[in-house]
Amino acid sequence: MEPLLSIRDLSIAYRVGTSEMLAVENASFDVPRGAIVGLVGESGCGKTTLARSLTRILADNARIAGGQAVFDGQDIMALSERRMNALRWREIAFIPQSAMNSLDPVYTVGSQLAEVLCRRGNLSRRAARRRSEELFEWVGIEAGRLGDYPHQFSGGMRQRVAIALALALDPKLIIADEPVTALDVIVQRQILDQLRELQTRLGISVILVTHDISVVAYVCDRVVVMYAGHVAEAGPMAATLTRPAHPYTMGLRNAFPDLASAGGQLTPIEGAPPNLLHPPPGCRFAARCPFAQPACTDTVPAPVTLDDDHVVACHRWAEADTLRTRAERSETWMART
Amino acid sequence: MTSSLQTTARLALMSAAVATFGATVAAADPIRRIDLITRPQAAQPAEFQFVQLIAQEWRRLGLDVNVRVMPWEQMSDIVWFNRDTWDTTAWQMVGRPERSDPDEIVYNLFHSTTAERGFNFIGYNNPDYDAIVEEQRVTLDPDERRELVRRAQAILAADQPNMMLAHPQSTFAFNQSVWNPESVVEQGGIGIRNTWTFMSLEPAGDQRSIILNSSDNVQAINPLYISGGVDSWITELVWDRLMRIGPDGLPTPWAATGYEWIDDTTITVTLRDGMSWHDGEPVTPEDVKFSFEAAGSGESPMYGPFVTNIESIEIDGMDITFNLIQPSAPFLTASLAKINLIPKHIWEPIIERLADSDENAESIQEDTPIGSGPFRFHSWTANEEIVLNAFADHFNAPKADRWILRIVPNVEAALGMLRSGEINFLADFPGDPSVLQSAAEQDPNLVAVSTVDIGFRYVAFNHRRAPFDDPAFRQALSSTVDRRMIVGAAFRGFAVPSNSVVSPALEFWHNEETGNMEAGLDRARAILEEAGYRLIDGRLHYPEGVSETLQ
Amino acid sequence: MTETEALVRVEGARLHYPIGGIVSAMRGLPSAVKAVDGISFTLHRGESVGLLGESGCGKTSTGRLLLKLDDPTDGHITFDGEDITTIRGEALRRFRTRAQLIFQNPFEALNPRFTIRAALSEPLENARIPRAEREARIHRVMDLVRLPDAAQFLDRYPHQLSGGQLQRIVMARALILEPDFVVADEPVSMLDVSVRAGVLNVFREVRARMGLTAVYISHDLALVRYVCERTIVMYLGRIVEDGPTEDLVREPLHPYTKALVAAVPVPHPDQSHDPLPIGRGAPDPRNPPSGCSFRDRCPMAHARCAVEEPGPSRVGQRLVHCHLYDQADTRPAARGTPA
Amino acid sequence: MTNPDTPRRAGRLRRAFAGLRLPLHDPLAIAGLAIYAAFIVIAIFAPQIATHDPTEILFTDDFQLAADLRPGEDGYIMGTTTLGRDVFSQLVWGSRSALVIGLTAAFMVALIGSIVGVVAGYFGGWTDTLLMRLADVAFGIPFLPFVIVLAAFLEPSIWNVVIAMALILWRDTGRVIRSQTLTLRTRAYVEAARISGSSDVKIILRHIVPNVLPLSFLYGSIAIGWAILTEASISFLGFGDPTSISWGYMLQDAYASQALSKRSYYWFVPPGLCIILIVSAGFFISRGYEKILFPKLDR
Amino acid sequence: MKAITAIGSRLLQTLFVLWAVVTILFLMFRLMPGNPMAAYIDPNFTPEQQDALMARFGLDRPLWEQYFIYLGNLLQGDLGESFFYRTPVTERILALLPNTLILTFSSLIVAYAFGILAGSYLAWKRGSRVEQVAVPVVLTTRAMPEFWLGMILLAVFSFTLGWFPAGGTRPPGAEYDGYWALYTSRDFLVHLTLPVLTLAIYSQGLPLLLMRSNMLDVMKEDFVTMARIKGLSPFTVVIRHAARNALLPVTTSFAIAVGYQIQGNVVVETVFSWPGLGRELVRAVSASDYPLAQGAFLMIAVVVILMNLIADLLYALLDPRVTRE
Repeated sequence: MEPLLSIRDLSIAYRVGTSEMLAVENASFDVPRGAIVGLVGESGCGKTTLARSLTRILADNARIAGGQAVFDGQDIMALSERRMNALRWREIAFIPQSAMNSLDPVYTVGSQLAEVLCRRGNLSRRAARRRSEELFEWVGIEAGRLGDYPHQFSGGMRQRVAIALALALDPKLIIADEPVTALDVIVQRQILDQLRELQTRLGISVILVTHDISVVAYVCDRVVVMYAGHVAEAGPMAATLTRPAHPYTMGLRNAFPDLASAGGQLTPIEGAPPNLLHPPPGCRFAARCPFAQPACTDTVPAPVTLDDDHVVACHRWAEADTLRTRAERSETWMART
Repeated sequence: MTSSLQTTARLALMSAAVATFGATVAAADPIRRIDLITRPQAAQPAEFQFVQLIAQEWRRLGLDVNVRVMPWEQMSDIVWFNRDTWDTTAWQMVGRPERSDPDEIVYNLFHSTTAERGFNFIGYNNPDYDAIVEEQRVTLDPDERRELVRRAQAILAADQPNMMLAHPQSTFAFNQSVWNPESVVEQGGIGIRNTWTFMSLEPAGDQRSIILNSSDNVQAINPLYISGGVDSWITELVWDRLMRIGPDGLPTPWAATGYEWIDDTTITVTLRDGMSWHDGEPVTPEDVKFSFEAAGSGESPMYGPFVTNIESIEIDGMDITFNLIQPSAPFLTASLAKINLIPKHIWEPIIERLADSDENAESIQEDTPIGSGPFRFHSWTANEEIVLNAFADHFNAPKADRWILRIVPNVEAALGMLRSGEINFLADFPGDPSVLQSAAEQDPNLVAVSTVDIGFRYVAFNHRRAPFDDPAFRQALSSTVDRRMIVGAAFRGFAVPSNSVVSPALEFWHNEETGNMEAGLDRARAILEEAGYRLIDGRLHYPEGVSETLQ
Repeated sequence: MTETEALVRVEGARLHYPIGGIVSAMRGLPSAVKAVDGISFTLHRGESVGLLGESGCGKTSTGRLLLKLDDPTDGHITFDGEDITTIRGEALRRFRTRAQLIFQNPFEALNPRFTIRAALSEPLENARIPRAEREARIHRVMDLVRLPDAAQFLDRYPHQLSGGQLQRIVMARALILEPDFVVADEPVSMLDVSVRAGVLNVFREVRARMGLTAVYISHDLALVRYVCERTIVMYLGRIVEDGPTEDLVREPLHPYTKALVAAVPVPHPDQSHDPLPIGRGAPDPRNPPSGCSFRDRCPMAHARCAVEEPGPSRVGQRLVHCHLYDQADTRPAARGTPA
Repeated sequence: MTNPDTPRRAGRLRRAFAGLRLPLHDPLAIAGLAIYAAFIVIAIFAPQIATHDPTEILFTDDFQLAADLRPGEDGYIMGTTTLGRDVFSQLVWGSRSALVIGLTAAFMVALIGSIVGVVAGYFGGWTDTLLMRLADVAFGIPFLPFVIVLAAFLEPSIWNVVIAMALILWRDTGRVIRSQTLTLRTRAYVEAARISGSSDVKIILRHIVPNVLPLSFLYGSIAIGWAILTEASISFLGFGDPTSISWGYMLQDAYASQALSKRSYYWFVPPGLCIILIVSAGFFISRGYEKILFPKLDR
Repeated sequence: MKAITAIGSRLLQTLFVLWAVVTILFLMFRLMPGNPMAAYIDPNFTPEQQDALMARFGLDRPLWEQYFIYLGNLLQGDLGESFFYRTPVTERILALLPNTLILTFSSLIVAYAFGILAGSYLAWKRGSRVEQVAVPVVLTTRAMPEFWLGMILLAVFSFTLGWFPAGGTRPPGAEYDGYWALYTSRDFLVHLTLPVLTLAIYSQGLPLLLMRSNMLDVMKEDFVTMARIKGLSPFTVVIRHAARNALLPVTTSFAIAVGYQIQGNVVVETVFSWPGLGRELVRAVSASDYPLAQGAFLMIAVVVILMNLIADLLYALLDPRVTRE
């Protein structure tokens, strides 16, 4: 089946002073219909920028520097602003990281729902009210709280409101930008369950931006790993997490404490991501990679498709299995410090 | 004359003159630093200016002069209430119609009995002078009295108790397309803004309201309270008096048809027939008698002094007889032309009520003040305007319909209003009179009239303190600056140089021989040298043997 | 273990923040948020204890009490036998050299105006360490936190370093006076995943090497498990469970701990998606329920929970504050310290 | 997405001007500073620049008062006043009063406000309550009427304005600096200093004060304007000090002498422009500090 | 519930400030140098008369006794008797207060209407040439001495062009049926124009700059970005979300501005011969009319304090985050 969204060679640039820097460079991946795709990476890797670019609402100093994002047959990067606006929220909705800041503090949540339903969904006030009640029921909030102001909700409840808001116009795609990061584990789990349940029921596609591999592991069907503006690896969640092909993904697994497996030493990836104003010429991870070869610092690796839609951008993709074994040992990563 | 002024000015312009007199021998005290008090420029530009000028010249005599600028309250506290601690101060006597009789000036200001608490705040004490001014009070023959007043002026000229400077001119303007200029009356020593003008102003066109300005607020409209200067414009229009000061400065019968001295202490006046109060009640001799009694009742402390000389009042038909305690030459001016006639039926209950309270009549503000004058009270909008309507039943009914007083604190705006027609009579102009003059020259509709004032400006010396107890020293200081220069620099020419407290506007009383004193730095230095003062190292010292007497 | 080995004892500590004013007091409204509401525990020398709980549970407030950054509204805290709630002056200064904090956010814990050297010198100045000795100590502590080429950092400003480096500097500053006791308040939560492990490893290493007594405050059970042998779980200002970390992870006793353990996500595709054994809703610190503060979310709450606040019950090496484990015979023992 | 280069350069610049923390990156603020520099030069060299003693009563060659001369007439650059003083010299000397009043008042306001704010914010408790209730009271006192009453009771002096500002206007600075201090106090690095055993005084001087300084300067630069405008208003209302030449005094003098009716714009307009110039220069500088403090606001 | 207690303690605070200001005022006027009655004791008075006058105004009693009498009278709305007018101060002040309030409010309404619109516009046009020029110009308007501006407006629009009268609230001798008829008349409007213009030119800067920077702030808020992501029209985004939020502090600043303006009116009332409280205060102070000066001062202070209170309450009223808890 044709993917709902197909991103090809997408680049997004920020103007910093007089120069420009590519926060996202030549990113490509697909979002299948009815799937949750996890977009994962460290802060500053470009995952949020990329996700936001799909609404075409970017920061003032940012611009789309190239590439396409074909959504349901049309390239949303090439659409006129008018047609793009028609798409927003009706087709592509958004769940922000902090619903506290994303809900207008001076209106009740009910009226913010009604605003979207009436102005964008062309519903009558009465129909909007009914729909609001339905949405609140879906996300598990009493309809009576429609008259409350955002600050009267707890963090988790606000996030549920944000989900309700995103579902309002039956979109095909929801972009969720770190929707549970600010929440406590218990609430986080409950919200993820809710999201998953609704997504499955309504058959929506979701791009879930997160820095937390556990979250990806818990809800996602597919995962896209980003590093310093590049897509390092993308593929089905289970395959990618159990058999990572990119050294960065391998490293991440070691750096992460895991409640399920007992004990063991954690291993950090030493160093820090490169400064994107002056990116290194080759693989962006080369400087921190224990397996880097001369070619890695010279040329940017092209994405290679392994089996089962598993794509990796690494010069040593062919050796992935051996590297993975070596990567499981801490000494491999400590050697470089 | 011009040349001597030029000399003075040239000297004034020269940088500190080299000491030319006095030998530097014995060790006498230097003269201490001398204070010269003035009010702020904002309040009194001319005063501030002449004080600067005088201080500048005194310093050239070798004096250390400290100009102290302070508001009126502090100035009056130091000068008027404490009396002992000041040296010299700028001072002013304002012109009022009653001051057309010289008694208030020559007696009150200089008689030794008023030195303690009264008007003689400078502490002048001259027994000869006391005798003369006491005598003029009880001398009823005008010519004899005139001689005494002139002699008093001569003594003052010799003693120089004050440094007399000038009688300023009052300048007022009106719009002659609104008011027939013929109908404007110029009152001697007062100017064209006076009761007579307001009664006789004749409309030249459709505008029948006299619209005039004041920069001060109206304080009270009360016949038993001498409040602000502006208030007196209103009281004089709303209430009649037995006599009024005429345009010539002399008392003329008004509500009285005439008066007759029966003897030195008895005077009979005849009340005009057919007068009525603004509420329609007739004006009776009982009302007149009540008016004088109310003034003396103690509930009107400010009017009290003007009736203390009255022993009793008798009524016979329309005749009212005043029996005085002692003969009084200024009685006509200071009492008969001073006391407002008030309706007994309104004020008697008020005075009775006040007798038992700690308030007095000064705090009574009637909602609609009732008098018998040529204008009747109509409305009062706080800080904005007062409207009086013409009282058609008056024996001298005004020709205008209304008299509207606008409160305009912004002087420049007042002038603008006169030009634009928002007001048609500029009754108060504390600004630069030359502006008014040139405005009148530019606009053919505007007429500006300047009149020499009864009031005067001077620098007072404190006779209680050395060195001002020395007439020679006072003479010298007084003669330092030519008065014509002061008139030019401080009053922009709108004043008359003067050496007498009796204004030249009061031609009858003024002693023209006091004339213009010879003045200039040379003259001052000569006087000082003659009296033994010496200049040592640029600093003026007392004569030998005299030492500073202050502690 | 014996009493002498106890370094820190907390007895019935409460910390209430006032809210509202005179008027609200007159109207009989709650006048305080009970951030910490009567907790007792003992820290033994060389022990590493995790303080675990959701935001608003009072774990950070407890940490502040331990370091005398706040004084308890009620109760006592003794450090090495001395009641720190009342110390001042010289005694306080001495305490400050022995108890240190590792901050949550390394980007804020260093004054941006000062170089790293200045930041590290500040405690040394305050402890009146002679100038000559300072540089050597700075280098020593930099080695300790695995920033061996100190020279390249010391003259830099905080904004010129990465988060991982900064957090090690923050640790270095806490350790430079060689304290006995360290509180670490979520020290890696602001860091990227790839560098967290480095900081955690340094923490573990240093603790072992210096024999530090440490409290590690976190909401993340996996992290706590990595660095602490004992864990205290808090909920709404109270302790719900206290015991060896491994036991707690393997077999949580308190219903809240159970939910917490179940909720922790793991980075593996194969994991349980069962609904959590806990009701919806969030704790409200301003209006905690009566009795057991967890009862409104507890799937096993019964009538008694609403009226009676559960005391500690000993189960094995653990203390559980829940009526489910409330057996008369264990109660007296529960008052003691876990053996 | 940090960029290590820009902050490094900015850091060096910041250190170079650490003492003054001048807002040198904002064109408007630079314009303000330039205006100040110009007026400071004029004030310092006033005796050399001015052609006359500003209080001297001047006379013409034919010994008349040199009153209301037009610019250029008799060599008076900007003409003379009605009382025969040289307008140009008064304008030049006026810069001294303006700077003295403005700067001392600003200094007092910033100093008192900062001390109150830092002390209240840092120590909290009853100190805070007391100081902030004091600030409430200061907020309840209408400023201009207060200055008027003060000026009327004391002998007229330019210092009345300064005293009044010191007594009243610290309130705004105090409140803002207090809340700034409150946030600073909870900053991790301030806590860190406390834990490392730093004394309160040391923490205040090392960690708090440098951070509130720009805020003090911001309020100080606004206070300069307030002081000069207030002095002008007070002079206009007749409570000014006529012995010291200020622009406010000049305006009052011109107003009292009906300069507008005389069309003596050369007398009435320049002092007003000077006031506008120097006061808005203060505002310009304050915007520079605003940008230091709230960099997100503008860019 | 919480809102009510907050309002309660705010009211208590207001009462405290009122008391403190009253006390400061009392002390200020009693402890200043000079004989308070110097200007009103006629030299012709006998010592007994002078003493009687002092006694009449209670100035012969010990200070603390005067203070309690003063407080007691104040509670009954009695501000004493004016030395100058010899009539109750309260009466006088109440006659003048409406004029001052109407001047203050009309100028602020004009200033805020303009300032809010222009401020939003400038925020919208951020970075443009218009904005770069406008900001310094606006700052400059706040640097103008008000009387200077007033005099120049007067010279141009009244003296030279003759479009507006030079002062007062109404034409000479005009009469109206009460305040309302006056305030709604065309005459009044014509007289009001220049003083309002003067004050408004000075006051528009505050709402303008405030609105502009608030808008810039709010435009960066997540919920504005969200509104755009929701595909709402730019108008909805700017007006319904950005402006509505940016207006909050501007609205409360209005109340505070009333307090500031009412003190500043002193000067403009003099320039335009406006019969207001400020002018009366200046006159009373220069004439040493202490009871009246004190009363006028107090009345202005009360307005200032009330407006500070209203600003806080208004904030609570308009911002749901404060009220609905």
